[in-house]
Amino acid sequence: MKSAVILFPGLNRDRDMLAALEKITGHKPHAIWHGDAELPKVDLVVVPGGFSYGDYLRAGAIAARSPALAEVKKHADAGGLTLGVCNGFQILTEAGLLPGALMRNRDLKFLCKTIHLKAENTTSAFTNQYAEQPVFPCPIAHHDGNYTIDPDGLKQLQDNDQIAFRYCDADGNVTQAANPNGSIDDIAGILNAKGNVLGMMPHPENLIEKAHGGNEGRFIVESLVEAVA
Amino acid sequence: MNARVFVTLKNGVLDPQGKAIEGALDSLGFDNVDAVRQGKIFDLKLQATSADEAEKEIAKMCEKLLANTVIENYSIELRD
Amino acid sequence: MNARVFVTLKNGVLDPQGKAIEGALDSLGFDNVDAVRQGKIFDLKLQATSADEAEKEIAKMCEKLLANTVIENYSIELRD
Amino acid sequence: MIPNQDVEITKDLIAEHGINDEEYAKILELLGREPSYTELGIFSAMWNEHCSYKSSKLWLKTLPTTGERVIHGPGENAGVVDIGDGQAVVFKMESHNHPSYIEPYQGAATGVGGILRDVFTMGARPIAAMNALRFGAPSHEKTRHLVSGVVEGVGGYGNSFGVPTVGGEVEFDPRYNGNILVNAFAAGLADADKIFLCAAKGVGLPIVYLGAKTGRDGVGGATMASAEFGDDIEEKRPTVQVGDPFTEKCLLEACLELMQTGAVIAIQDMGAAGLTCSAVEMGAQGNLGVELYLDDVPTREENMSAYEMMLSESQERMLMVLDPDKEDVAKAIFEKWELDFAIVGKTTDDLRFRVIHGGTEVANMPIKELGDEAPEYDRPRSEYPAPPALGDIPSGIDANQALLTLVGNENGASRRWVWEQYDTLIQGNSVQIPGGDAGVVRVEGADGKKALAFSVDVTPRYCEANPREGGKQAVAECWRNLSAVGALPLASTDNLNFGNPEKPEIMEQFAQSILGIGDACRALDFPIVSGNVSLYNETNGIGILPTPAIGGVGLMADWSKMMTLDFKNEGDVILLIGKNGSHLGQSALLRDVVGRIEGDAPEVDLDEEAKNGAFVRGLIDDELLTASHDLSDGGLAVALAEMSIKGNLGATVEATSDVETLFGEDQARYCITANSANIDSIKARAKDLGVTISELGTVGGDTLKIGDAISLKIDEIRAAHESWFPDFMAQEAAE
Ligand SMILES: Nc1ncnc2c1ncn2[C@@H]1O[C@H](COP(=O)(O)OP(=O)(O)O)[C@@H](O)[C@H]1O
Ligand SMILES: [Mg+2]
Repeated sequence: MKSAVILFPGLNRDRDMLAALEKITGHKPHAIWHGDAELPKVDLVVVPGGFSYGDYLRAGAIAARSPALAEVKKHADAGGLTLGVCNGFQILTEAGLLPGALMRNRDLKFLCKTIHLKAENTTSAFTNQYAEQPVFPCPIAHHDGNYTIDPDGLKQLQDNDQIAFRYCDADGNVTQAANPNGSIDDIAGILNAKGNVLGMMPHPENLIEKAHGGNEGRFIVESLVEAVA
Repeated sequence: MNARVFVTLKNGVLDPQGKAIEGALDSLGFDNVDAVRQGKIFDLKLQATSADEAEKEIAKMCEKLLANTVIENYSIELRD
Repeated sequence: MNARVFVTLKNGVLDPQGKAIEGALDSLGFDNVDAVRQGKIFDLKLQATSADEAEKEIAKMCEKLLANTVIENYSIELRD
Repeated sequence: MIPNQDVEITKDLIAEHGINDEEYAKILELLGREPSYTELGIFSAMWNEHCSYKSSKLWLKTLPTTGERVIHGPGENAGVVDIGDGQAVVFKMESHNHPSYIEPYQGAATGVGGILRDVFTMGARPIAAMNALRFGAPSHEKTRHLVSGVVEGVGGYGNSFGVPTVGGEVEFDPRYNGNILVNAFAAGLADADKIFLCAAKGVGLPIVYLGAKTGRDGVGGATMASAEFGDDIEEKRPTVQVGDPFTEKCLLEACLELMQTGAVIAIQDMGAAGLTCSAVEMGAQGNLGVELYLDDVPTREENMSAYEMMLSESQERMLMVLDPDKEDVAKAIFEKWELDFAIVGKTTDDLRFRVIHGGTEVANMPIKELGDEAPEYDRPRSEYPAPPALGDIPSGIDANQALLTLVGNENGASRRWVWEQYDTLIQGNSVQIPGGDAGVVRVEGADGKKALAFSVDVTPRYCEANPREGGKQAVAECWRNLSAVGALPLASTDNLNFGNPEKPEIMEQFAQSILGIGDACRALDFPIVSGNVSLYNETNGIGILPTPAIGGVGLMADWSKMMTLDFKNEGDVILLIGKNGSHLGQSALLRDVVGRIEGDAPEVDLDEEAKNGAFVRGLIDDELLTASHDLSDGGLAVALAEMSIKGNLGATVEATSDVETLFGEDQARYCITANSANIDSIKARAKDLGVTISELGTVGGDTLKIGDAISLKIDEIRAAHESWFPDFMAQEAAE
């Protein structure tokens, strides 16, 4: 599978993502500097985590308006697989590739810890490898992960099976207490209506090998490898 | 020309910062506060030949960048 | 009673946000913007028997919580 | 003759610049005339305590700073230590105490920014950060606000910049009520043969300014950091600097990219006293003169005077000497990262420091003397008072209650509330995050197994009681924490926080602490390769506890052998390495349970430290252990409790139940666990090496039982341990 990672100044989990993609797919992903407009022909485009433009104004807002994002949008509109993690998720929502918005965490603090996720949709190109083991621990590290959307939008996400991941406890119970940031309906990640764009706050790229204490983060990319095979 | 842009959350959008401040004010003994909503202002210095032009230009900036119109409203105040 | 509190950075204090927004506006083609400074607003709903009392009370809130008076100034606008 | 910019150099003005009569006489002698206002500012910046180390230099010289692996010791932006495979670790620790008291968020944030800059200026990509924080009593009116702001500031900067925070310390004591301590540590990874230094080389080469624009931030900041606080502290506020981690991240990437091209001849970050210190150091260290053209300096405010530009402490700025042939390459990189840059000067061969502004020369001074011939004092010292003798320990202390207090009060409780606000995982190499004895990160670019361990430690109450032993203990504890995870301690950095050195007893405290640090570093082969001194931490005459924080770095060949402190398996055998507890002077038990601060600090037997540490590392390397933890505050009982909480497993320990055994803070000790099959060989090895070892009991169940004194459900201990911090901070707004 060929992939590309878009780089903006201020992103800082780009190296994590590049390394993870290489380890999982066996191919070096393209690292695309935002100013170098053209996007190569790839199966997957990833917008990684960090603090693009310092997260000044709003998280992801400035990167979302860049020409590079217009290219990503073209790729996604044409059905290309697109993944946004953390700041990448924020950028994709700001750019309108995914619905809703990410606001300051409920407790207003940056939070880095290992939480539990439940894959709610286990049929999408991104999540089908979670069918057997939908509940897994996963790290989060963010300040603005409090997902919000209007009631109609939420209903659409629910009805269309667009909720990819929810926060849960170790036993898979989706509860308020297991929700680290106050996001609506305990949402940790969503798909677009067509299912070719995934945005998520947790960091699967930091969960791919023994040194990370688990490898469940691989499943997303492994699902994709299978999907494009 | 100087202008001030106000960006506030739409009604009904949850405001975690406002809520936290409300709680904090309450525990500081300001129990006469019923509600707090937090917003942003941008003070702009810009070149424009007329107020009208400035206002139009700033509205474009708001639509394109300064406000996330999914959750936020904006308003513009020209100052001089 | 409704009030709006404006919190802005003191002159000379670096505003990284404003700087980044300025850059972003520029690359979006808004090259007529010379400077941007970002600030906050708080819209308060509070109980007060008089404007005077409200203003005094809000000033206290600003000093204690809403503004970081080391680097920020505040002003208060009573609305109704 | 330099025109004096219409500012008369009066006695008061000189005094306001912290320059005494003797120093002013030296200035007159060096210049052969009266200084201009700008020159006076430059002298005050270069010669204040913060930049010149005038009170401490004499003592710092006694520290061991060399070793087989040391590539660069003190004197550079950070220390550089060889870690094999052509790689080096670059690290340093620095304080931002005074600014953090005035504006906790920005003070702490810019402190983190400063130390990161020190590290990447040398060509190293930052891979780990730590922070050692000290606050006043929890009940003090400012404490919560300061804790909340400092922690948010540390996180706000480090998280955005993208470095994992892997460890630190947080302590509360009323002696820090008026002077909190914010010490930030950073380490980076570089190629050992590609270290960049600040000494300029070559005459007539352009000096390039890179990074953020210059504002009036922190004008007078370095001077403030060297003065005692008084009640007029409010007036000092306008000097607050605001950090911009985004710009710093761009600066990091731009610098590393630029260094790859071979364009950088010399580089220096602008820290305290910004342009002044960096330009002078570049010239003085390179035996060259420097000429600066202030009209070309990118500024963000109008009408800045030469004085303000020279003393501005605006953050995220660098100065470099570039290879003129590579100017275009450099320009492309700066533009890619959207950083301000300008040629603001050149190197000269006349050893003068010249500053030109608005067409006039506003400073012309001898550059070597400014840097190297700063005043140096052998400040008077007086005999250090012995601590009050240790009185009788009351009988009938409820050990269960005492243990709950010690793991659940302000100084014993879990720091989770703090470290969860820090990104501990970024870069994907954190194999041990905060909560253990040391933070451990995997080293990229090697065989995938190599790792580095980090710890920062000091026990200020020991230093106050007995500065020499306290200094030794700080080093020993740091070294022990590294050993406990299985890392070979390589080298260390110090951050010496003390009160007013003009008081003879403080000066003696300072000197003795350094001697103790030196003793321990020599004995443990743990040289000091960088450091920072923060003096005058006093408010209204009340000084802080002496706090010489030691940050250490250790090397691990294979991180998969790394030890953690949590109990792992039912049935594992628990062993104590080192002697049985006996020392209660200055212990946590005495302070927090009995309510007295008495007695001498525990003695540090450095031979025993070295022996026991090597023994533990050997066991870990041979994969004989299942857990290991060093003993420190609260002694054996607290260590066992921590191992239980983290492993969610109890233990049954047949120790005698006297308070000395349970809570004594004797040094050079570890608690380890191993599979019962390995116990005989472990004991045999101990015997061969002359290591004191004793079998304590076994891991298992849901209760921690120690002798007949302690029996507590793990859930109860954990609740005490985990609740203090969030409960305390939840009242943040309520005060
Ligand atoms: N400010 C901080 N930032 C990150 N980690 C911290 C901080 N303060 C304490 N910790 C972590 O909490 C744990 C307990 O700290 P401490 O009791 O000082 O450890 P030790 O006794 O081993 O030196 C350690 O893992 C330490 O790294
Ligand atoms: Mg320890």
